[in-house]
Amino acid sequence: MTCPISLCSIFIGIISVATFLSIVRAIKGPTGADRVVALDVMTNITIVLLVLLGYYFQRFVYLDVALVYGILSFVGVIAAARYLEGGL
Amino acid sequence: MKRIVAAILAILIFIVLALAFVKIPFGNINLSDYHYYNPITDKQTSDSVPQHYLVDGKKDTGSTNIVTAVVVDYRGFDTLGEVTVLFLAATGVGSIMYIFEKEKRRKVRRANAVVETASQLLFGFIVLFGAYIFVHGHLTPGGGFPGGAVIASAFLLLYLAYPRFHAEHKTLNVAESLAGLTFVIAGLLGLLISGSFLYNFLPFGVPTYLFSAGIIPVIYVAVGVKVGSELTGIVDAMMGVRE
Amino acid sequence: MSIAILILQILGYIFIGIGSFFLLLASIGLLRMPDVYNRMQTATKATTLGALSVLFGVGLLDLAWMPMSIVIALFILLTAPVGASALARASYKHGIKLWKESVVDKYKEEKEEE
Amino acid sequence: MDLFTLVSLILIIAMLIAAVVAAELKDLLSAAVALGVVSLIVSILFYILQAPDVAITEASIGAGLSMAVLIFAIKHTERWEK
Repeated sequence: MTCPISLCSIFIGIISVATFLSIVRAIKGPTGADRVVALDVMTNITIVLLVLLGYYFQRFVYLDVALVYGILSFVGVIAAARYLEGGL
Repeated sequence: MKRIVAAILAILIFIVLALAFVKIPFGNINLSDYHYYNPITDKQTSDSVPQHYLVDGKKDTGSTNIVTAVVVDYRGFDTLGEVTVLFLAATGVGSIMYIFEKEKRRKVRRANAVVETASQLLFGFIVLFGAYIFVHGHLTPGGGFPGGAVIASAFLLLYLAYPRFHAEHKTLNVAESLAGLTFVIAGLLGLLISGSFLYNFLPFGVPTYLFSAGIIPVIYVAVGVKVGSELTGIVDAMMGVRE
Repeated sequence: MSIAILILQILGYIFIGIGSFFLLLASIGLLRMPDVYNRMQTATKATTLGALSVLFGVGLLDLAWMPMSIVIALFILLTAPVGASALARASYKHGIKLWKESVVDKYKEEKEEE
Repeated sequence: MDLFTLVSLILIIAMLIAAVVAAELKDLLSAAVALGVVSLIVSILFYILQAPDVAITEASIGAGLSMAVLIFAIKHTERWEK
């Protein structure tokens, strides 16, 4: 099946554009909280990008990378939130 | 003026590096003309180095993941050195942070109830996933170092959610020592049985199964536990609050 | 048999298309909304829906991938709201002002009632 | 042009901008977040180059632990660079 794979590549292009737009907010954001929000959103978009790329390469084992990325950046976001809150 | 000079310098360095990197062949070059001396068969062979690892790696070590085969089997002694370096770094952080012990009697604000409940729910899941990563090191990407980092981040989540939480130092030390001892004993058994340190003396089994690849899973479990307890010790030295 | 597989493929691509459209909308909302709280609610809700939809679609395309993609989807479903809630509370306590045209501030009202 | 060349170009440009921003910002918390962005994109690039072991290690160290360590350091010194 060659046609559906090229369809998949269109979606990969759309999602990488979405990643780029959220990176723009992470760079531009006036306060620190804006940047942390942008990082949080970008994490979720990136997990999806990694899963779709794994489907494009037809490698099942690549899904582990997406899950590890999700876990660790969640911990990073919670650390930043606790710092802003005044805890930690 | 200083910034402009710095920018010009950075661009010059970039151009020089780029010109140097253009000359280096990456990827698709055919290395099959490269001859090397094979000490086992005592003759010149025409196999290239990457071909050797990719083709003979599975036969030599029984591991499906060639990166794991290189890290634990072909270059196992280097991994022992890396683990030692990490242990020394953890010791250094602990001894520096010991100076700030007095400062830790500070007031901390409690976390949100949502964060507390979620960290309780997710802790077991994250530890399980870290164990999955280092147990399956010879089958899927990952291995001891990422698995240990995932386990340490599970403890970091607890430290963030409950400011009064602290892990037991004795348990951490015992786990770390046992893991290091397992690594060294596996190497010494190889030395005893066949005359080379870290020799793969267990049966290989069928590739792509969990119990395969000889001593590679044993060593990766040991590395995972050791890295996890060391990084947890670093996190504890930095974020723990003593009563 | 092949017709069932074809239907699954078409359904999977429809789900992936919906999901990637929502992800694009989420990032546009992240760019165009005026303050932290608006950005947070837009981005988190749309991203969660989009990510779940794409993961379900990938699971439909190849049924062997379904368990792992369900695990990733469950993880996103658990962590995204928690992260957003912690961030919102943290930025309120940090003293970031609401947008000048925002009208509802329940947290402040509750504080005043106590 | 290949799809992966295009995606890699977009990501590399964003990574370079984020790295420069991380060096230039006076707000150190934002600089730590920008470093997290750089680490994320490096991880995606390793993934596209079919090196999942390196990608998994980069993600596990760069995303969670190093950001927490940097935030801890900011907490014990000060947030705004003079």
